[in-house]
Amino acid sequence: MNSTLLLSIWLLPLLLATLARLRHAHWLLPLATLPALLAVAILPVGTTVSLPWLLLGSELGLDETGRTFLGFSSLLWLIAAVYIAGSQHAITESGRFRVFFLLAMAGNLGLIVAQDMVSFYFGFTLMGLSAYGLIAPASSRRARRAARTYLAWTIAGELLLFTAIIFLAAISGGALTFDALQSIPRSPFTVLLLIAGFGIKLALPLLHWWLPPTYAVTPVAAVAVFSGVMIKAGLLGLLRFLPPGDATPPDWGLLLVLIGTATIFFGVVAGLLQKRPRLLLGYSSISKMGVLTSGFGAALAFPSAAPGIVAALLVYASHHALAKTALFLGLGLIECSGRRISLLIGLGFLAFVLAGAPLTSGALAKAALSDSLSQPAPVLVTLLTVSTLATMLLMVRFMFLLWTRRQRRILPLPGVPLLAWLYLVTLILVLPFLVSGIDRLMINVVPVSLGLLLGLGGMLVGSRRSRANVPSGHFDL
Amino acid sequence: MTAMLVLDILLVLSLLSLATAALATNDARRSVILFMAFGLVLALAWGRLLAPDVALAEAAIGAGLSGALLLTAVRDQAHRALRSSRKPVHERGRANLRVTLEWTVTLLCIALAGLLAWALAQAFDRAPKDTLAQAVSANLAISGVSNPVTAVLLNFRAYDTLLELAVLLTAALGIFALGPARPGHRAAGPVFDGLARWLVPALILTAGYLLWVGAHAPGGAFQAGATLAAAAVVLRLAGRRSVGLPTGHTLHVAMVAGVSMFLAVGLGLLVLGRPFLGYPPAWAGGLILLIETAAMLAIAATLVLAFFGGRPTPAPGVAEKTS
Amino acid sequence: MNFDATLPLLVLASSLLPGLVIFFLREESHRLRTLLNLAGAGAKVILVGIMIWGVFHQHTYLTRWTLAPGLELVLHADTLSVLFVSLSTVLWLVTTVYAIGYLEKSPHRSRFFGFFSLCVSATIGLALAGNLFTFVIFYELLTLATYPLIAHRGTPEALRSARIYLRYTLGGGAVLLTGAVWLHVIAGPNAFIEGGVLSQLPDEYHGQLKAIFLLLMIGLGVKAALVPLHGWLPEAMVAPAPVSALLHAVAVVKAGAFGIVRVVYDVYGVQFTSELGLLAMLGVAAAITIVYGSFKALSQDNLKKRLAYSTVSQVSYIALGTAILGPIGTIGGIVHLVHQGIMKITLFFAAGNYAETLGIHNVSEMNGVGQRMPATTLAFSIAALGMIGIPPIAGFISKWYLGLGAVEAGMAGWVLPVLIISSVLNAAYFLPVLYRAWFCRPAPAWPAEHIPAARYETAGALLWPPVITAGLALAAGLFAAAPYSPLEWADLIAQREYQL
Amino acid sequence: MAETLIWLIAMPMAGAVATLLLPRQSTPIACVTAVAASLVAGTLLYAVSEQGSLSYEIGGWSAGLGIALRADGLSALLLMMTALVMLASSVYAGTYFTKAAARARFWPLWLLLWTSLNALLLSGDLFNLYVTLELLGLSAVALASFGGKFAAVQAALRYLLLGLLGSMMFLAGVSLIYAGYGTLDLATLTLAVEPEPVAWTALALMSAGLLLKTALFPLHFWLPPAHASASAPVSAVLSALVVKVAFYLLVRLWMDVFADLVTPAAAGLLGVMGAAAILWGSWQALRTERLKLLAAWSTVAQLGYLFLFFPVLLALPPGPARDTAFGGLVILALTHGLAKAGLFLAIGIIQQRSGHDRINELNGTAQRLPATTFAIALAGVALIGLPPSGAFLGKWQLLAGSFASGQWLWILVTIAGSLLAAAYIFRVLGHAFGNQSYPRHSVTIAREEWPALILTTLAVAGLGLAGAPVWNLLESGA
Amino acid sequence: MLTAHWLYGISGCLLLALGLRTALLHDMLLQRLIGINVMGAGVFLVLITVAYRGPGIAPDPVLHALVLTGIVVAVSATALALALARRLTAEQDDG
Repeated sequence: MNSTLLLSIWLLPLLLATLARLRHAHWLLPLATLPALLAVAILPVGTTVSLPWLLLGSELGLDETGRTFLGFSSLLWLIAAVYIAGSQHAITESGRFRVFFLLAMAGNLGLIVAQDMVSFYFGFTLMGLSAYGLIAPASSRRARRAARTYLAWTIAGELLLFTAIIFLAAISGGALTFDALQSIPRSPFTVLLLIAGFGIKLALPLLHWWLPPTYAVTPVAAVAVFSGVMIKAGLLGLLRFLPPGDATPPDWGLLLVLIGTATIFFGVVAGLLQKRPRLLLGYSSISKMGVLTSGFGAALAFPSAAPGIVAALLVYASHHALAKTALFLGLGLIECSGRRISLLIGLGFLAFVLAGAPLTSGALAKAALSDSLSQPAPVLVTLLTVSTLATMLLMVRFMFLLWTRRQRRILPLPGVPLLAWLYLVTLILVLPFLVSGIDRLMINVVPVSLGLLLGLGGMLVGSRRSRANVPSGHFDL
Repeated sequence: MTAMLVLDILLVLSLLSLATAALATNDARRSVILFMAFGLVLALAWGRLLAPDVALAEAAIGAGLSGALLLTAVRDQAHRALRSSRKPVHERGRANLRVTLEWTVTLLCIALAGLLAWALAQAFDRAPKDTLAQAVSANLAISGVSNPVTAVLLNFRAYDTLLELAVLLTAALGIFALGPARPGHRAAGPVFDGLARWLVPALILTAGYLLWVGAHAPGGAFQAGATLAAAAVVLRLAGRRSVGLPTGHTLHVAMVAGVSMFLAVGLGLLVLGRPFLGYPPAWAGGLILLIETAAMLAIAATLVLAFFGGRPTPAPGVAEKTS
Repeated sequence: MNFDATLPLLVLASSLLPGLVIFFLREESHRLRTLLNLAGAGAKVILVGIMIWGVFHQHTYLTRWTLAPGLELVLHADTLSVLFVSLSTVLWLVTTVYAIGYLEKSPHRSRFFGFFSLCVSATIGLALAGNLFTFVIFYELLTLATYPLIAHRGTPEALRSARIYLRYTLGGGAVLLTGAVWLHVIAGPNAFIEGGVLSQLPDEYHGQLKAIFLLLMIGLGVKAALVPLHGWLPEAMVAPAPVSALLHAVAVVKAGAFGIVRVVYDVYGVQFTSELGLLAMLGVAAAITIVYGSFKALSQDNLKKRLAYSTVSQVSYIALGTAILGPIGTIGGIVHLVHQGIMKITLFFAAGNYAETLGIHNVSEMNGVGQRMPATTLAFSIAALGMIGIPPIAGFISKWYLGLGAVEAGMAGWVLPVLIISSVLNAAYFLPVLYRAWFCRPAPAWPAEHIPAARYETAGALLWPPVITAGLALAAGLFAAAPYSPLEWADLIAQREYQL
Repeated sequence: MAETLIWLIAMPMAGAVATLLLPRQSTPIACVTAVAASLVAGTLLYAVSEQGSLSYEIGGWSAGLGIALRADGLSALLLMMTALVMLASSVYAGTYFTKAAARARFWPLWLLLWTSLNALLLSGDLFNLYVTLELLGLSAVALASFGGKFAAVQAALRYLLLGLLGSMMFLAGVSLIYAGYGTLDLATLTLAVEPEPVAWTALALMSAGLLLKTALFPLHFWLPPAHASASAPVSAVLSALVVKVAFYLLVRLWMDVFADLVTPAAAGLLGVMGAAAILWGSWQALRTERLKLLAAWSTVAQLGYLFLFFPVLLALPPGPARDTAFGGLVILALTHGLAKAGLFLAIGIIQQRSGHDRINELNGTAQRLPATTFAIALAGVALIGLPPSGAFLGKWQLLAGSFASGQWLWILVTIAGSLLAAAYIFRVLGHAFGNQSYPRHSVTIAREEWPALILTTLAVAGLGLAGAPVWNLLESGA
Repeated sequence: MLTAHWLYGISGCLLLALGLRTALLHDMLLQRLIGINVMGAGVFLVLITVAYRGPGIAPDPVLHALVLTGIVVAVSATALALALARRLTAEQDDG
């Protein structure tokens, strides 16, 4: 029973993908997430299934990390699926888009429950390549170029990963499960390959070139899952392949911390220079991935504190996933039906959430991370605070862009997508209170306010002058 | 001894000079006549070397019939055949090549002659190996004939002779297959005609005699056949169209007479439980004569056919008969 | 003769006899011809099934026939031969169905199917060859049986490429023959024995053995399309699609690769080859070929030509695996023998379908063909992705083992870059095709629509073969670790080879 | 059993007589004779394989005084090949010559040729060999000129003159032998002969004559026109058998009778000439415009291979190694005989159907005659030496022997020759493909097409796959 | 060894060489044919010389028989050659 459920997490989307070209197959999309949701709900942590005949001998299972990832991922896939099913966008209407959506979903959910390298790689690849279809390359020349860039980087990432896996398998003497690999020392070269491979997915600076053009052209619901869910596969990969402990030399942790720090500020600075809200959100994601990377680096660097840091990272990742998806879906609603004050209010809230304003899930995530880091690396806590401020700046800019957005005409809001969005926003609103006490949510007051003020001030100054006009999709230093 | 030596030297010198002359001249007719003379001298040489059977055959066939054949060919301009195939010598380079070739071949031929002579000298220097000749004389008594050459030809090595007749037959058939013969010679003058009238019967008689005598003295089927053929040649020269040769089917019978008689005897003996061509000593003489007679017919028919150079055509209207 | 001694002969005869009969069939009697073809193919599948079971259970199937003193025709089923035989048998069945559909109403079908069967018989003989002499015989027979298939259409281009094919393969055959004879002279009958026997020869022969190895590799390399001996393969793409499928997947190219595997493992012994320093040489040749083939494929607009260059590149994976010392690399090379076969045959079937149904020959004409022929295009896509090495398709398994084997053998330094570069290039020449097929808008009219879209997108006999083989390619990867999968079988071969 | 030897000679000879005497029934008589003679050849082959070599003393006179016929494995095999080729060509010739009169003139010569072939292969006497050579030469010439076309007659005349030259050289050698050893019987001679000038010179003279007859380069020039201008069945027999039996005689002399005399240098000379023949013959075959000339030049080349065996055989130590290689020589000769005969017969059909034999204009005809084209292909396989033909086994042995004795040149030549052969064969076969309408049946004219097909199949599958008995026969009939 | 052996033997060899040279080099058919015949005569001379045992001693009959056979064979061949030649010239004249 358990094994069937685990299996159907990725098998059902795959099977439904074969039907997705049928005419009224919109509603298959949400259906496909059900096994995953069910699994999160009922499967005990530690459930594993061995499938020795599958691939090179597969193992599926649900551990704590996986469960968290599966939780927010399946939820967000569901919401995105409902959003798509209800929207009337020309591209997302097409059977082809549905097929790729389901394939990417299968890959994403599959890699989460994979407990061996090959299955993980399968899921990772399936997700990465299917996402190409979500970019809808045929819709315009720009889209085609963006899709090509995306594909090139994805394949590069996968090959790096492949090489790394090969090396790991060679060292382990054929063992492929993460369990068995736990304590096997990673060679520096392997670590480098893994960081690079997952770094592409995480869009770390210099490995991020695929992201802006892709976000610029992809249908918004797809960008939502890109940015909210799929990008997190990079983090999961790091957690799976470089488990903090004896296996990875701590020096690499420091390096990752540095990279992460750079990423945080790179994301913010680049984001601030964007004219299009989508791109701004995209760079914001990069920045947030910097946070996750730094945190992960800290976990590597301080193996003793690793369990706590990892737990905090999971909270942070979930928070970001929900908030970022909601932001994109909201943006999508504005894009398709015009700027409305109600939508702006919702988005404003989400902007605060993302920045980590008090009483939001952002604050919760920040608190968790700060707590886990305060002991081993207090300097990182300071960094987090600065990052909060920067994110707030970015969010102010985001709202400003929305506010000044050229208005064409107002169209009626599509019902189902709106409901899906509202549901998500509500969830974000409520969730921190369900999980934690209010006292823990009362942090970040200073940096958020400071960021808000600075941002508003900057806007006032900036609106007087023609701003540095960075063409969307490209970032010129 | 010295007289003999002088004769030998004369014979040898004339042989060599006649051959050289025959081969050196570019005039075909002259060449043939010199060759015929060469044949006659050669027959003398055979006689000198105690080979009368061969001398007879050479005289009749080698010199006589071959000469007649060659002469007819010259008359028919046949010697021109193949000539056109070699390109005329124009260019200097080609001419030089030709000269080089000629010298090379000549030297090679001289070397060959030297080698052969040297090897022959070596062979002569050994003790003569007479085993075979002795075997012949030892078995002569049961061979059915007393002429050892005939014994070898028609008994000991009869198989060779059978094949030889087959060679003759093949040549005849080959000529046959080429098409009809050319028209005969114009009728000669009355003088030649008269000559032919008595020459032909004489030749036929001679042939019969040679055949008969072959059993114990020089002579035999070949010489007889050749003589018979000579008779026909004379008739032909006299203008007789088919010179009494049968045409069509009967001619076939005559042509294969030798081979078929040989085969019949050989296979008959085989069927009777003896070896192929293994005559019982008592019948040997008779059987040999039988075979020789058939062989003579075949030889004659074939040689005449060869002289005609093709299938004899039946005479239109006029029946021609020898006198 | 007991059954065990006759079985190899029966497997051979099940295609040879129908082939010979077909030559003399009347052109119109296609029903009888089809029956004979399918009966032969079916019988072969059954016989090979028995053989697989038997070899797994350590049965010895051996047919011997003396041709001359010291020269025996030996048909012997060992694990390696069974692998190749099964591949050829299954793909032959599929290809026969396809060819029947493809050549409907074209002239000279008796001749075609006659040689078609001969071609497969030669391949089977080659797979079952128990010594180098037998191998050489069937290797040359294969050349002969294939020539008429390439020249089949009789157009000037067909004749030209058939001539080029002959020039290469007969030349290669002569070199192979020379090497084989030489080896026979210094080492006797050269039976294929796991682990090889030549290492027992005294040291003074090592120089000669190296030269012989070079000769053998050149001879085999022609069919295996090792650069620079590959020139015939892209030219041969003028042949009808079933023939291309046969050339690239079942018979010719495979024969060369299989021969390389045989020589290295069962004549020289991989350990001994490595000691002679020959393995590295082979590896470098394979590596160059892999990269070169991929580069050339990039610039081909003609679909079949692109696929042909892809074959040049892909088949050398087998040689590469052979050149990697150690069981893992061996598995990688050998399993790719099967995997490349099923994937490449799918690609050629699909290409044939495009040509036969819509008159599409070039990549540039393929816009939107995925909408018109989704099943074919899906099959094509699966195979193409497999070629790139995307999991869970068969090609991934091959690359996995090759990479792993290289790392274990300490050859990662150059093998992995080659694998990576090749995968990148594979992606670069296959993905644009997929993009056109699936994402682009179709042109207003197809170049020449021969078969209208009715119930299926094309004729049934054309549609099912690629679908089936694509399924096989998927299954071979997805269920790689399942019993009797190609991978498991390759594992068994490696175990027996290395006496694990 | 020894009577089979004489029947092998008497039977075709009797057939010749009978066809001449009964011209109207000549075709059935010839066919019956052919079948019967083939059966006798088969019987002989069987007898030799069972009892070893056979001999028969004609007239009951012991060898020396009389003439003995002998058959060992080698001659029995060549006799069988002769029988097969002659039988198939006879069946073919029965329909090839459409006019009854032509047939009636053809059969006696044809059967006499057969007689001479058998007689030569069986003869155990040097002078008798001379007579058989002459019979062979004359019947071959008569047949080559048969039909009387200008080119054929011209080539035949040249052929005759050179054949006569050859015979005379041979006879000169024979006379030396008699002068030196006082015997003509081969068996006696084998024991008596010693390495000395008489024997050397005699062997040189006889060999020179035979080389001319077997057309070894550079004495080959007469062959292509003669073989190419004769009628198809005749060409088949000339190329397959007539040159082959002269070669047989060379082998008999060099490997058997005068084996003690042969020096590596002499064998090497033959090898070099053979190599030149292979390369030059193949090159000419590649260049020629006409199919029959191609086949004829191919004969020149193929004979070259046979001569390559001489230096190789001599370099191998006597015993199994040399015997095995010798078997290779024999099987190569047999394969070439069958295949070349089949090739000429097939070409004859094409020539009759299209009225010409220009290679570049063959398209339609080749496609309308699939069985004939297939026969040409099979013959090609044998000529190239591809498996599974007998020639493959032969060339394998040639290469193996060359490797074993370190004679690298022959290896290169063999390979190069094979590739050239492939080039000229496939130049022809390319024309078999196209879109000419396919006939209803593969075999369109049974009586003409089957002989070629059967001969070539025998050369390819028969000798290639069931060739092992050849070695056994050579061993048991040694 | 007898003087006759010397004399006739050597002339036999010379005749053979002479005939061979002509047969190989001469342009005209007739001379080539005569050359071959001379060559044959040379061989026959050698044979008969070998058979010769000296005055008064019976010579070897076998060789005599061989020469007889040889002569007939030679004339057959000559006849066939001439017939072929005539056929050729006839065609040349006609054409």
